[in-house]
Amino acid sequence: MLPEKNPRDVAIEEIPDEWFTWREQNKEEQERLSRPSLSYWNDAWRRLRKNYLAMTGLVFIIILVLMAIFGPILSPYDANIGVLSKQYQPPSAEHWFGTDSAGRDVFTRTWQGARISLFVGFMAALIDVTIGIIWGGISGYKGGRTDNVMMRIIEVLYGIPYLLVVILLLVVLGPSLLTIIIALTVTGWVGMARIVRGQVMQIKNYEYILASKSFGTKTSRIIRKGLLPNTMGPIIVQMTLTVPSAIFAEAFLSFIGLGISSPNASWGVMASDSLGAILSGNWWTLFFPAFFISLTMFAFNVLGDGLQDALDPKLRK
Amino acid sequence: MKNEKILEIKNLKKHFDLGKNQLLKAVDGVSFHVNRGETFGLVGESGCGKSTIGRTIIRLYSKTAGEVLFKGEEVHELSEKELFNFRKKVQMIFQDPYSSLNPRSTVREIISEPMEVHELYSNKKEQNERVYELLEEVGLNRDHANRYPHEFSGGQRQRIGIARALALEPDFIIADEPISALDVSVQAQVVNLLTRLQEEKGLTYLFIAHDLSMVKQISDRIGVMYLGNLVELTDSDRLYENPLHPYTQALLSAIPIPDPDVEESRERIILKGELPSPINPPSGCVFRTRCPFAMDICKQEKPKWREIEDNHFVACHLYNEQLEKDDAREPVINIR
Amino acid sequence: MEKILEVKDLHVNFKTYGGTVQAVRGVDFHLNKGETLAIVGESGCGKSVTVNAIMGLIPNPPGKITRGKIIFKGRDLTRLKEKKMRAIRGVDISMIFQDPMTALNPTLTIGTQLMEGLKQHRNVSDGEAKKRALEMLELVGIPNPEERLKQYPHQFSGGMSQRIVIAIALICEPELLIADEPTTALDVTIQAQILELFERIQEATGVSIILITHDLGVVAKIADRVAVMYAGKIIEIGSKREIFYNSQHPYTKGLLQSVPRLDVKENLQPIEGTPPDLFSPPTGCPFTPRCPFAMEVCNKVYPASFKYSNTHSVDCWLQDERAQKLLAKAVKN
Amino acid sequence: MLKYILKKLLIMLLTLWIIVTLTFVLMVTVPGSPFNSESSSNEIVQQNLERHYNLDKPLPVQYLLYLKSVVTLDFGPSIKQSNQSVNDLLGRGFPISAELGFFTVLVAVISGVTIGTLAALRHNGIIDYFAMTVAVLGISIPNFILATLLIQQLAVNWSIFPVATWQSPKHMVLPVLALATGPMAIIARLTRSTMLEVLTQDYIKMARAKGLSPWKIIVKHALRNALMPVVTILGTLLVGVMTGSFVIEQIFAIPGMGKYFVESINHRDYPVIMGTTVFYSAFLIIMLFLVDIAYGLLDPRIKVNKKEGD
Amino acid sequence: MKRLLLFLLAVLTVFFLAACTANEDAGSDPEEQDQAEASEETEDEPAEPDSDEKVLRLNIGTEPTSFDPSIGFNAVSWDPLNNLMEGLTRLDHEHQPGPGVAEEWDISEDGLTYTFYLREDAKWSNGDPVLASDFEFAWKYMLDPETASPAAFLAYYIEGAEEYNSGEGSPDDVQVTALDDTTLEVVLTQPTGFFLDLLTNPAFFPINQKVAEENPDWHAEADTFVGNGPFKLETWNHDEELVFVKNEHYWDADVVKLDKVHFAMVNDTNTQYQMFEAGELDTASIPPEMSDELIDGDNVFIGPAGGLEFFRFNVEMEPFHNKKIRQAFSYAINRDDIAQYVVKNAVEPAYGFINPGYTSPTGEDFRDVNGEVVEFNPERARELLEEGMAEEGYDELPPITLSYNTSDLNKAVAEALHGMFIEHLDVEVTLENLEWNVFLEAQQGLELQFSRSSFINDYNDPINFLESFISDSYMNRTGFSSAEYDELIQKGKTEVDEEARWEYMYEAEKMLAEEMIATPIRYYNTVVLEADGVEGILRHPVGYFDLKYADKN
Repeated sequence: MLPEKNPRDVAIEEIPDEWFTWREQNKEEQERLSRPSLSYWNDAWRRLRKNYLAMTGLVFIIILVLMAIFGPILSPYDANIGVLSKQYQPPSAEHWFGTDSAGRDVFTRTWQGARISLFVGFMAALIDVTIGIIWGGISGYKGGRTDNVMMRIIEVLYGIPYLLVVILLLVVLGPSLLTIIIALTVTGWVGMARIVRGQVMQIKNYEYILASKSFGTKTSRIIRKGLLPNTMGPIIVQMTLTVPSAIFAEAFLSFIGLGISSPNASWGVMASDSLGAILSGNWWTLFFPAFFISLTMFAFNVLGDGLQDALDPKLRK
Repeated sequence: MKNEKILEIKNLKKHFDLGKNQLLKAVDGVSFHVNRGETFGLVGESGCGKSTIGRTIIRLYSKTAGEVLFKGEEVHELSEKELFNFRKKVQMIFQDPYSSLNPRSTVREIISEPMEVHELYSNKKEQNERVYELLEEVGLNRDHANRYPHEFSGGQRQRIGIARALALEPDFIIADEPISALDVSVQAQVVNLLTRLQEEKGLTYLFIAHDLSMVKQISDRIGVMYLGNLVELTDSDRLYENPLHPYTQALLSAIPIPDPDVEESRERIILKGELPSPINPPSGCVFRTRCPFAMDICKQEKPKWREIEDNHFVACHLYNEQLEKDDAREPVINIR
Repeated sequence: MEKILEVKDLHVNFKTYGGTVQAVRGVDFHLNKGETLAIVGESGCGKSVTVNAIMGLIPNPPGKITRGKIIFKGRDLTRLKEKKMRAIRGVDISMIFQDPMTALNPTLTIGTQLMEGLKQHRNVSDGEAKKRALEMLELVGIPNPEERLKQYPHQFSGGMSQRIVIAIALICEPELLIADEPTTALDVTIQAQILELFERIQEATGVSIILITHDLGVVAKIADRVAVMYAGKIIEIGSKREIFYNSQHPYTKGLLQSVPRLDVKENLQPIEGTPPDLFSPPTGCPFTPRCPFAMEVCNKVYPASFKYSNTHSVDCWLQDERAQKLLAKAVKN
Repeated sequence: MLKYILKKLLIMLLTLWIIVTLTFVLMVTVPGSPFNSESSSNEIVQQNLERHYNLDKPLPVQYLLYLKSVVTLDFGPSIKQSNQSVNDLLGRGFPISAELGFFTVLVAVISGVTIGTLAALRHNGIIDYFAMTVAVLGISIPNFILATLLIQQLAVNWSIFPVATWQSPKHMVLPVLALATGPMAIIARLTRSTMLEVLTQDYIKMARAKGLSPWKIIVKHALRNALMPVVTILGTLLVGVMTGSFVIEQIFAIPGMGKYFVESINHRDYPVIMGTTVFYSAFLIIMLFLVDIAYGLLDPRIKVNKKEGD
Repeated sequence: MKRLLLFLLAVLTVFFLAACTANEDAGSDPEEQDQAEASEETEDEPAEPDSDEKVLRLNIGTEPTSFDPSIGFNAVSWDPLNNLMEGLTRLDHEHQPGPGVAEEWDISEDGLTYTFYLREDAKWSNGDPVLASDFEFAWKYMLDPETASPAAFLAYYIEGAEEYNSGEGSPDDVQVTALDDTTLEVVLTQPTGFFLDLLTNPAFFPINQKVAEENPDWHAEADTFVGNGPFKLETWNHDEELVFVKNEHYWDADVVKLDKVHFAMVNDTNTQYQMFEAGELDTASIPPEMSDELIDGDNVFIGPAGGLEFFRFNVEMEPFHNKKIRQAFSYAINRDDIAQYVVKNAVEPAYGFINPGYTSPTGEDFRDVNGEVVEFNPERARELLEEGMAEEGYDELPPITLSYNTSDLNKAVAEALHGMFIEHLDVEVTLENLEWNVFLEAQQGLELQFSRSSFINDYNDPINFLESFISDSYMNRTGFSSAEYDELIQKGKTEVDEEARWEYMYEAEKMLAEEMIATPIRYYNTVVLEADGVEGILRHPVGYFDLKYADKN
């Protein structure tokens, strides 16, 4: 019985004879898990961290939020009060982002605007998620007739052109931060509800849910421990997309004159007020709000993309 | 002891209303019983309703008709509280080791969940000890408790599933295709584990599978299902030696044996056609569309569930004594 | 016997989130004309990757053939340009996939899917293509082929779909057919139909077949030779009888003993433990931790390939003389 | 199929009715009157006007009259432009909005699908990065800013296109571009991700195994399947485009429906508000419906009566 | 990371490119153009052979409400109508009513009866002669309550008009009579010095009776429209474009130089300016942000517009029931700053209610005589506020909401005021913007505390504005009611001695300022960019622009 060839560089003859001794079988070795132990979230976070673009987005969002909180405090100026004679000053050491038409400090105003824009975005997302989870969760989990009725309602709401209603509502209620958020979420939660429902419908048939049921777990516990944690992925992804689109929609409403009331300003209001800067060369009045809208959109979108990849169960191996 | 009926199913039906006047007859009149301490195998091809039976027994589905008696009590009429107790005694092992464990929970959480639901242990420490014990019982070690399901291989996961099923110290376990998603070399591990546990704990198994060769290895008795109906039921050895129903015969013959010599010498019945849809099953005998011996009567009349010999049940007109007498047993060539 | 295909020292790597997976780590085998070679092994052992490499279907990135040759009719397929490779795919070598339900494009009629390969490679008219398609459908046993041509995949059952996939694979009369677990997704009664079809087709066309499966029963039924893979390597290869009745590798033996048989009732002897994952494959024999005959050497050096007979070789240190002595001693005790 | 269509139709009507009613309720709750003009103080004139527009009737009657006008598709005269009927306005504005919408969707779909496909085919390559940068950029810039920028650069500074109004194909370029960028980006991203998924499917592997050329595989096998999700969002996309056109129509002085809608709200021109809202919604709902049907027709797997979620 | 850098780079490039180029162009344009503009060119050189048509391209912003002279009661309708039709009188270069369709007229001694003699060659654009009965028909049509004309109140000076319009009288009692084809007699209820001025308003334009009786919707489309002005309506693409061509039937057609006028309907300030820059429009308004750069250019027309922007106090609401508090707010407004930095475009800050430009019987300007009736004085403001608060016993001022109707400029002014009140009074007012119709209704209903207002003169007399604040005036909207003031106005309207009448008006304005019912901000003006070669467009301080004499080279 001669070896045909040796795949290793070690010649057979060179292998010491003493290696030819029995080796103890080891239970531990047989059941060895070579991977590090990671929870779903740990794992997702690890994968997200490797996605530089998404991490950049996340860092930007954190910076934006921090600046929204501390930005106005950093500045000696009041966001809403300016000196008229100092209008349209280009960025300088005194006014980092320059001043606007009313001589207000654009830097201060930008971060004051960030508070409003981000608040609108986050609140809209939060409300969407809350209603969406409740509606979609019940619809998906109950199934049958309940689901049918709830889905029909969603279908009807889905058909309503959203901005039309938003505009009408805003005209009726009068523009304010609260009404803008109400208007944005009045039909906005439908998308979230659909996603949650889809997820719940899918997951509720997974065997681990059946297993829970089979040993008598209460429905509330099943929803809390079995369903919700497993639907969070797509919900979070959807949330990261809701925030910027709400900020965007608010900017759109600002343009048609339904933004929040003066002298407070969101980024959208600031941008649409300063559109003339494209003509006049007072670029800083438009650039900063527009840039931060874009940056926010960008940051949330890439983070959303990254999260989608990171949270996708299909990629787990 | 061996002949005490722990579970008795009588003429069980489970129909699913798909809406639009479509009725899926997943289980359509099945009767059998399981004796305490034995392994009862339920085999059949995909879509034959075997899993539905398992789930209906444990009341994950509500039955459409018939009886499900566990220790003489109708499961589907238990009160909430009785049901809760029943669920302690009957456990399930699932097919897909990937979807049967909550991916967001650690192994410890998964195994301790039933204990928590039934409030078996007052303190965490005891509960944890029990988790470790169970892990070791299924051949894993206590370090695995803090890991997540996706870190394990299929066989390991299935063992976690078994540990979970054992957590409540049940009498009866419904194993719903516990090995079909596993690799060949691992299947035997799981099956041996199940056998060992049965011996140690005196468990009763309802073993659902499509792989007849494995079912035959571990079952005492086997029921063969086809399209929502039980077609044959007998001891596992007898089923192989003397299959009566044409479907059982075909099924046995279709399973290749991992032995070249045997394979070469075997004669084979190859069934024509495919499984009909359970939404619109054939009239009379559901197997008649593929049966090489189909007769006129098969179309008109559903064959009765009959005990042809001791402990050997079959539902087939070929064994209808009435017809035998009438000399109508002449097989008709199936045209399809 | 004429060798139609020769695979030499094939290595395939995949880059993933977790690191590089060495899916195939040096695979050698050949295929003779007209024979059926079965490759068996557990999931993740690299058998599918091997045949995908032959087809040139390793997605790059993340996959890459890092070393080795695949010689088909004198040409090294790993060095062929994609365009040349395309002329071979579907014409000289065809492939059948595990799940017929996903292998067919849901939005195209099966007629289109049947004929497009033919139209791509052979200069045929629509009428000829259709005629050929009808012939193929008849060959694989599909009733009413004329009607069926116009239907969509979802109108077919699993067994029927697999027949169509086979028809598609054979329409250009390839010399080599690679079947990647062609019956795993099917019920046993349907599996029996398909296996019978394979036998019939091989008889009719003389096509060489590489069959990937984990079902030893299927192997016993239709293979001529068997290659056993474990952790990215072929650890034993031989004729069907050599493998079933005279297997040398402890893994092969274990496998055979762990599989239940319908005809005999016996105690199953499972192989304990779990296969290694291939992110960091062991330097020695990957089976070492699970091997009842493991020696110290096994853990340190990958075993040499020992030729047991002309057709039978095995990668196992037990074949070494020194191990044989050890064994003999053990038997005595 | 017929039953499905009927059911969808019913839902459509229900949606429409809700919109119609909602609009009515919002209209009557909205403060401000259409006849307020700084100088008209005459009670009689005021009353005459109100009578003329049926605003003197009790609300339920107004509601019924309004429903009737919806059913008969005759919304009566505009209050602001008294010699124009709402139907006139719609008849003029809608074709223009539709044209704008159509070209926008066309440009968005063609360019979006192309970019998305290219990106998917060169996954993680330079083209992919570049395409996705463009895509993220596209959804990052509010279209009113983009529109003004485009005018300043391409029309004023470089004089390539006319600044505004809607006359020749040349006039259409900038508004379509401004409006299409966002949707294009969305489609590109969607196409890319579905394409990436489709490309891993077995049937693509099968097509490759047949030795088909990459072009054929992409066009015949991958694209069609990858486009399914794109088709499903077409309806929503169209809604977005049409509402987005409010702004674009104003900036480019395009006499479309969006302009009427915004102006009529400002003027409390009830007949026009209701007319535009109802017409708009009806149009969009019908489009959503058609997309639904189209999807059913495109994908042979979907028997339209299949239960959702099963 | 690569993607991110690309992204940032792209954004930055686009912005800087746009901003910089915009800046350069905008900054340099006026200087380059100034030399090129030589007015002599137009007279000496005949029209160039290749451009034999003189086409003027203008922008009117939005679709005219209606070309029915009785209905289209707003500037968008008036501006085009004034060029499509002509009334009995027409404003001349000195902004005075001169002959229009009426060649001459007689006024009775008591100032009540006007007899107009129509010119023989006055023709409709379809060739029909313009008859006196066309005027009678038009005016009675306007007064018909069924017509619901918003302009009808302008005709209330005519005997019997108000009764008929209110549904109490009959058309026959309205004292407008066509004595024959060319003679029209009008009897007024009281002497009205500005009646001839009033007649230049399109509401008093004639309607071709024959055409109108045949087709009541004659005014809705270009092909049925019949006018009698210097131009006729060639095309009317609703919401898109109006095209006028020279009316060869016009009696003074020889004077009309333009062959065609295009009106675009572009409602966006930036867009219309960009169109002007790109050469697609011949005139444009100046976007506020561009004002500093453009306002001094030679191609800018600046003229008074006869109007006032002011803020009304609601004297029925706390804290503005207190005069001193009202005054304090007025003293805190820096009108110079608002004019210079907020509104720009060379507007004049208003230190009185009546805009300059009204010449008194003694030949002086109203404004000069009455001087500055309000002023900016922060110290005085603070004092007054303290006094006022003491009077009312306030420790803290009740919340104040400043309302304005939605518009960018109004918002900017409101924000400026917001800042000034904080700076000078330490009072933070809440700003509220309302849709025009909502705003108007609320203002009329005295629901607003402190609200923006504007006044555009209807005719050339200070009483027009002052009259607003009499007790029962529809225009009052402040809750202010003073018998003394009412009497002053009554006298200011009916006093036959002009000098005495003006004295009453001086008095009235001072009283408004003292009572501080409303505080003026700035006077309106007209600022228009005109392209090279555009000239002769007549823009009246009160009235509608006139293209009769306009030319383009």
